[in-house]
Amino acid sequence: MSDIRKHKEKKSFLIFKKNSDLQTVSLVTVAFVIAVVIYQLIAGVSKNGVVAFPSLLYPSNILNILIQATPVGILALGMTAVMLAGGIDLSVGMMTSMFSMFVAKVVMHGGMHIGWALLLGIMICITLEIIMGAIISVLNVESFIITLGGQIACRGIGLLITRSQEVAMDKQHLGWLKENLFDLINPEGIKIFSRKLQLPYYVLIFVALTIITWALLKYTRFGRRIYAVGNNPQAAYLSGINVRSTKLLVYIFNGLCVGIGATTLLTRVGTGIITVGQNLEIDVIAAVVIGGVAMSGGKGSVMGAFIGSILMFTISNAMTLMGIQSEWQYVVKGLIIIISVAGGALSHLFSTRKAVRQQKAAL
Amino acid sequence: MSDIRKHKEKKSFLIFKKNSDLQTVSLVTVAFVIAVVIYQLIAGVSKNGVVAFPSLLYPSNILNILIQATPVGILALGMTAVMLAGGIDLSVGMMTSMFSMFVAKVVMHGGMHIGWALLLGIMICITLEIIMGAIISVLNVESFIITLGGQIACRGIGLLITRSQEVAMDKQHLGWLKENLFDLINPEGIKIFSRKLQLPYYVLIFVALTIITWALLKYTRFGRRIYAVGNNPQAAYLSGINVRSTKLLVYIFNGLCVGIGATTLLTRVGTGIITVGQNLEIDVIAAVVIGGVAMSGGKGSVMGAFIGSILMFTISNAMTLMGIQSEWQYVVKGLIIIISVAGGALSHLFSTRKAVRQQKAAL
Amino acid sequence: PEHKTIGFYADNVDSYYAFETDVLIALSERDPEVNWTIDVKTGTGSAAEQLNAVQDFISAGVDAIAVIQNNAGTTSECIQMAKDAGIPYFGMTHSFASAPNAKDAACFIGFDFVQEGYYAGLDAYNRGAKKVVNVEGVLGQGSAGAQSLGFIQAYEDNGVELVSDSATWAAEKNSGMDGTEGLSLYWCSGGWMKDSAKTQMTNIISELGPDGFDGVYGQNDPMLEGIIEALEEAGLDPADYWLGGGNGREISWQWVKDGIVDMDVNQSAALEGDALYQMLKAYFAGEEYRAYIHPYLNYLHTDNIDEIWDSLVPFSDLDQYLAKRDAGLIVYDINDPLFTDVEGFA
Amino acid sequence: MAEAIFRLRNISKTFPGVKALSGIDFDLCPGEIHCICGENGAGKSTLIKIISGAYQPDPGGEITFEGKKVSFTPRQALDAGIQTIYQEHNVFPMLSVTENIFAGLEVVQKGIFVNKKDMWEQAQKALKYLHCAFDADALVGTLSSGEKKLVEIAKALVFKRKIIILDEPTASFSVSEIEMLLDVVKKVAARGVAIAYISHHLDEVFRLADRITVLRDGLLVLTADAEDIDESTLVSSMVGRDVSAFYHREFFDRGEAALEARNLSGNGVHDINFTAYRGQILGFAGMVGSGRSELMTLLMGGAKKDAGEVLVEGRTVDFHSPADGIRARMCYITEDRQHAGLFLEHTIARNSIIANLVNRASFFIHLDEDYRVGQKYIKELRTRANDANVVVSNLSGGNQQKVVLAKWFHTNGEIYLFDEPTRGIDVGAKQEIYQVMLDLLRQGKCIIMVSSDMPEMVSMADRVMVMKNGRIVGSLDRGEISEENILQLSIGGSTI
Ligand SMILES: Nc1ncnc2c1ncn2[C@@H]1O[C@H](COP(=O)(O)OP(=O)(O)OP(=O)(O)O)[C@@H](O)[C@H]1O
Ligand SMILES: Nc1ncnc2c1ncn2[C@@H]1O[C@H](COP(=O)(O)OP(=O)(O)OP(=O)(O)O)[C@@H](O)[C@H]1O
Ligand SMILES: [Mg+2]
Ligand SMILES: [Mg+2]
Repeated sequence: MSDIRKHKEKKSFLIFKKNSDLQTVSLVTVAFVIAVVIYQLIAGVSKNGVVAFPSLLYPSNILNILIQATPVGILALGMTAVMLAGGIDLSVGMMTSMFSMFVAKVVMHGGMHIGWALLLGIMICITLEIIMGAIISVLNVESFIITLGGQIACRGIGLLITRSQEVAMDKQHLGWLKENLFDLINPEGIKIFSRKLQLPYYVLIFVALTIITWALLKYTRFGRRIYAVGNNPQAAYLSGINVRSTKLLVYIFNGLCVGIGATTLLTRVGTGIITVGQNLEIDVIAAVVIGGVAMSGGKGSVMGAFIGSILMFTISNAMTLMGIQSEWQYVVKGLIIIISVAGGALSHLFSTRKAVRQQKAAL
Repeated sequence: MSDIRKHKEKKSFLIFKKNSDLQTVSLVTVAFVIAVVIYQLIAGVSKNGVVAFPSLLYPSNILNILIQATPVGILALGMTAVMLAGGIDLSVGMMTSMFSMFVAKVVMHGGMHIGWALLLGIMICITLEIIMGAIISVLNVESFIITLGGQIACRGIGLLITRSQEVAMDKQHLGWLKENLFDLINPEGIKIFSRKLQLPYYVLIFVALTIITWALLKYTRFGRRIYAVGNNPQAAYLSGINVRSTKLLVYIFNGLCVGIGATTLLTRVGTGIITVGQNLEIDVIAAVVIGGVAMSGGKGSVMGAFIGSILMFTISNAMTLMGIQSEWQYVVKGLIIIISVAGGALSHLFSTRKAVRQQKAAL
Repeated sequence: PEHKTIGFYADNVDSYYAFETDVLIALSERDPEVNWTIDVKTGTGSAAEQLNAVQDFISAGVDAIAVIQNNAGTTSECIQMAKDAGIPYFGMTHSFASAPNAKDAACFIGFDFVQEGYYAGLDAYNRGAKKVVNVEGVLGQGSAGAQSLGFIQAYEDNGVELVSDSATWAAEKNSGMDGTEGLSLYWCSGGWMKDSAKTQMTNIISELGPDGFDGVYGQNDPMLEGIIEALEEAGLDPADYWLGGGNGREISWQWVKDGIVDMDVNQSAALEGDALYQMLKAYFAGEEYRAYIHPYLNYLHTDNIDEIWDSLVPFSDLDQYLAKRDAGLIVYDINDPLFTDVEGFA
Repeated sequence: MAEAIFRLRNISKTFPGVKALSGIDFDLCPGEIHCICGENGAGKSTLIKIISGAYQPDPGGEITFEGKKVSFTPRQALDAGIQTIYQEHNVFPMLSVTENIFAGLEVVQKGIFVNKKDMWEQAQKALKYLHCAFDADALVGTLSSGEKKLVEIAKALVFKRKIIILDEPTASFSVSEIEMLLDVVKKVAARGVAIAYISHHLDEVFRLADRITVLRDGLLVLTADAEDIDESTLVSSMVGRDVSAFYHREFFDRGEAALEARNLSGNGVHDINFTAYRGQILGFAGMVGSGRSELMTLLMGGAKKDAGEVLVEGRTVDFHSPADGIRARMCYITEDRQHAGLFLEHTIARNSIIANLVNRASFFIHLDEDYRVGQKYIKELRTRANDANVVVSNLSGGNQQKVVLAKWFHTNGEIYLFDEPTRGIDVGAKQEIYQVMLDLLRQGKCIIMVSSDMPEMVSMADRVMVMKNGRIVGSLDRGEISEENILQLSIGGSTI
């Protein structure tokens, strides 16, 4: 018992070490939101002379950000697992495109039932990830380049499926996934600040999947093994961990996430087209790394990746709300990515120094 | 003396270890070329009934491949240095775009002399690389994410420079760089197989730069230190190598390569536009890694990257020559990337086993 | 006048889209009767970005949303969102006629890409081209496919025997130079970009040889420029081949005049921007307006170039456009019959 | 004695959570061998890292080199003629031996180009001087732990140095290498080089030292000439109590056969036959590279066997991976803790439970339980760490080794393969580990111990197998075990 109490006490001293990355991304997010809110308040007063509630914080807008972040967020869950195990997956964007083209094609031109099509699509994603994962884990080669090959091949497969055409889907096929939860409460829709609140089912999938992944990584044997394999595969092997199958399972899990994420994206977009997932992997990896997952593996958390994806979309959302040109949006987004990573390293440096200084003073 | 002889003898035992990557990429390239040539011969006979010289091997076509590979090849030189030092640079594509937009803008709208514009553009590339390199080396953070931020920011800067417009350049500005060397011999042009031979000056820049980089990495102190830093930065620091400045210098060198590579690309394209360098970094990294440079740093060579870039462009060239649809081109390209890396690992595995077996037999 | 905010989204960075925006902004700024702020947001060519942008515009409370779309399916979603929020949705450039709720949009203004391809096909047919390299835009993009379709239709309508009917051929394509006596095509994609088109063309010349083709269709002018360079660098004379383009930028007027290129189709984004300006103005004033229209295409070729030179619509020079507009050299009024109604939307 | 070439005055070093050194004074004189002793975590490595410039001391202290006040980076220290061989490996695995030796100190000709031939010849010379069995072209990644150490030592010989610092250089050496190294160190010192030498082997210390400095808990306990000090004073000043270097162990009755190998071949070893019994320690002795670690890896299932049989509890087993070994209740305490034993970025708690995951039935993990496990072994093994949430990379070498032990003890195995169990462990803690090993025997468990530490082998093993070139060349029963006998067998008359 006393051990546990001690454990709780000691934790606070070490918190900067263990959670600094999660802290950094949270801090950057909060700082960014505060800055935007202040700007909106000032701009509102100077324009209309009255204090107006900042539109960034409208409940409807917060829900919007969540909606927009859903596909990237779901993909980020799988990517987190892959990167914790020391790998990376560049193919997820094009695999998403391929998935959307496949599902749209078989449903619209093949007459398949949407449920079967989605299931089959997810299985294809998992299969492709198994192939790549097997090559990576058995031959022990760079995941970067294998999945880069996968990316390019997926683009080709997707284009072949629809013969480079785009295939639009009908509303009824995926409409049920984006029904508004608030409509259940009030079929007229609920409005706050005269903006209708939107909360499609698929956002719930995102939230649920985040919690599941979080628990999986933190509280299960499998999760532990992922961290161990990412940190030191050799030691992991000698500690009785099946490094190959752990890596393989991680890619399978990633394939599942890609399938589900692609489903939500297809639901939003409504069309199977090659551009659906273009450059998506960059957003996903950025979200994961901003969230504190080390590129070298073994370090980071799902919650970081979750906040990371939210941050990415908060940036574009806020910049649009403020009416800032999109050219500047890129500059700001780039700088924020750099700042959150560099800032994390800096704050780590400073907190270490500070701890040393405090200790000296205490002695 | 006897020591030296022993040294020579022993080398053969180790050769598979030290050069296997260069061997793999050369092997894949040769195998690919042979396969295409055979296909072309058979297709030629079955179509026209006569054996025709395969168009892949037309001197004019080989020069074409070299021309097409030039910008990626030059960027691959800088990327090789960066990756050998254990880093990566995702910003090179967008930096190329930004460079082209900057040069086109100041020359066409600002009236600057092209020479000054190029010089200034190269300096800007170097400056941006210095900033990123400094953050990476001083704070010791993931180069992946810092340069990803740089990529996004460069896109914004480029778009701001031209206000999202494209700026076409006049022929006279960069025409001198693409003058045909064969025209010096015969102003009428030299034709083989009734195809005119092309060899613009900028290809010579590529070849010269490759040789310089090769010597730099292989035979200079700076080059050897890059390998050490990439292999084990901690040990390098304790061995008295200035890890930070080595990394920084590598990024500076990369900035120079980006500037020169972007110049050749701008010469080819003739227009400053954001799409000039879009996704270029993927081609560049693929070429470097196919060429045998380890993502983890410390292993690989410039020659591998050189052959890697040639291979990448030989693939698209050959596929077009064979009249294969571009959808299939993606699939084949993806597979070849996977095969050359997986094949490298496999052959390494086998040759190790073989060496062990031979040794056993010898005992 | 009352202040209005317009959220303007363009799918990608593109000089065509940018010029459209510039014309819209320039016209609104010099018009004392309107007081608009135009928030321009540019994507990177992905559908989700379009959705996000529209959603963000709704959050920001804009008075109108104008979008150059990624694809029709996504646009259908966007129209629904805008409708729910009570904000008018103006769509430009790429057709979303296939969207079931297309008529809920406040406008569609965009060129007829099939028609554009048709002009090229017609010209090629008239000049006897039979083995044509077709350099498409981005693989899988609707407008690229439409141009190819129009090109084949022109041959079909002139009674040339084809491998299959035009719609099938355009969807299936073929590999290598293949087709009938009347028309063979070599399909490739230059992704709308000069350098890719040049690379493709260089490789194709290697393969086919100088006599393996007699025409090249570059679906926009940057690709056409790459094609011309590839021909020249291979020691071939562009004048020996039928060359046709899309876009009809200023540079290609000169090519046509100089006989380097046989034809092009003048399809300036300025007309779209101008039309959008007129529609927005009418919408805010509560007036009726023609909501679903194609701007007119100017088919220019070596025979008519001198005739129509003055009435060609500038493609990138804003001042020249405004000057020509003020001088009455070009037709810009959306009520002019040169602007045609979109089929099924009159 | 000559004037001190290097002087530390009032040097302190603080890490977050630990004060590693406080107020240390330390001198090095030309030609002297100055040994530094102390328990694990006493601050020895930290001290030498301050000398070598790898760490900057807290402000307030003073460092002088050749009479001048200095503040070194590793580069400046090297340029000043100070070469350090650190406790942990400091090599470039993907580079050759030559490139390793000359990294950062390349020989340059004609302005900018490196002189490969010259460097290769110098490297080759140094390797020969150290009797290395590999040559200067070998990739360092393929060398064994001890061979890597030799490469690092070769580095110190190639250049003319004023000060050479060795932090536990012999930890992965066997007797003949140790002899050779002590010899080399003495010769070098005789040339006027100042040498700082850290070792937990007190016999080495007494054979080498001119002066001895003892650290305890970051404080300087004593500095004295070697003549003025005897072993028991040294040990008691290190540990604060009396312990003997030779451990007088209890013996237990031989139990049943637990692990047996019959004509076992594979992974570089051939025709291995032995039987290990419960309640006994079976030792494996031999020279560096004799294949002992390879044999352990093979037994555990970490490599494929080519021929022969392994029997656990009398039943033939066929392991495909170490996981199978763990399931058969075997434990493998690897020799290279950084590379093969630990998850350096993870906490002690996480490291402690990882190997037992295989045996855990539950899919879920309880964080508090993990923490308790970590704490339990910190206490039992007397690990110097604040608590089980400390990240392992912040521990001293010996304490890291204790975490490796914790990881395996927690699996509660029946057969223990200890590969260099006390490498880098101080005298006091060694006793504790021996105690733990005896406790295991008392519970009727079986231990196989690979060790290059002769006294350890002699005092702990019930029976010793001696290996050479991947084969067992002889075995010694309890009465026959002595340093001379082991040495004779492992050299075996024939040339190496
Ligand atoms: N980088 C670091 N960060 C935090 N604490 C450290 C660090 N390096 C060492 N320490 C702590 O400083 C103390 C002294 O460590 P040091 O490595 O000098 O011990 P040592 O005497 O060399 O021990 P050993 O014999 O085990 O090698 C230990 O308590 C260790 O945990
Ligand atoms: N990965 C590898 N590739 C090639 N050779 C290796 C590899 N690992 C070890 N060796 C070689 O195998 C031989 C036996 O090494 P091993 O580690 O088993 O020796 P050991 O008796 O345990 O010695 P030590 O006490 O140094 O650990 C050595 O000569 C070593 O160079
Ligand atoms: Mg130490
Ligand atoms: Mg060993």
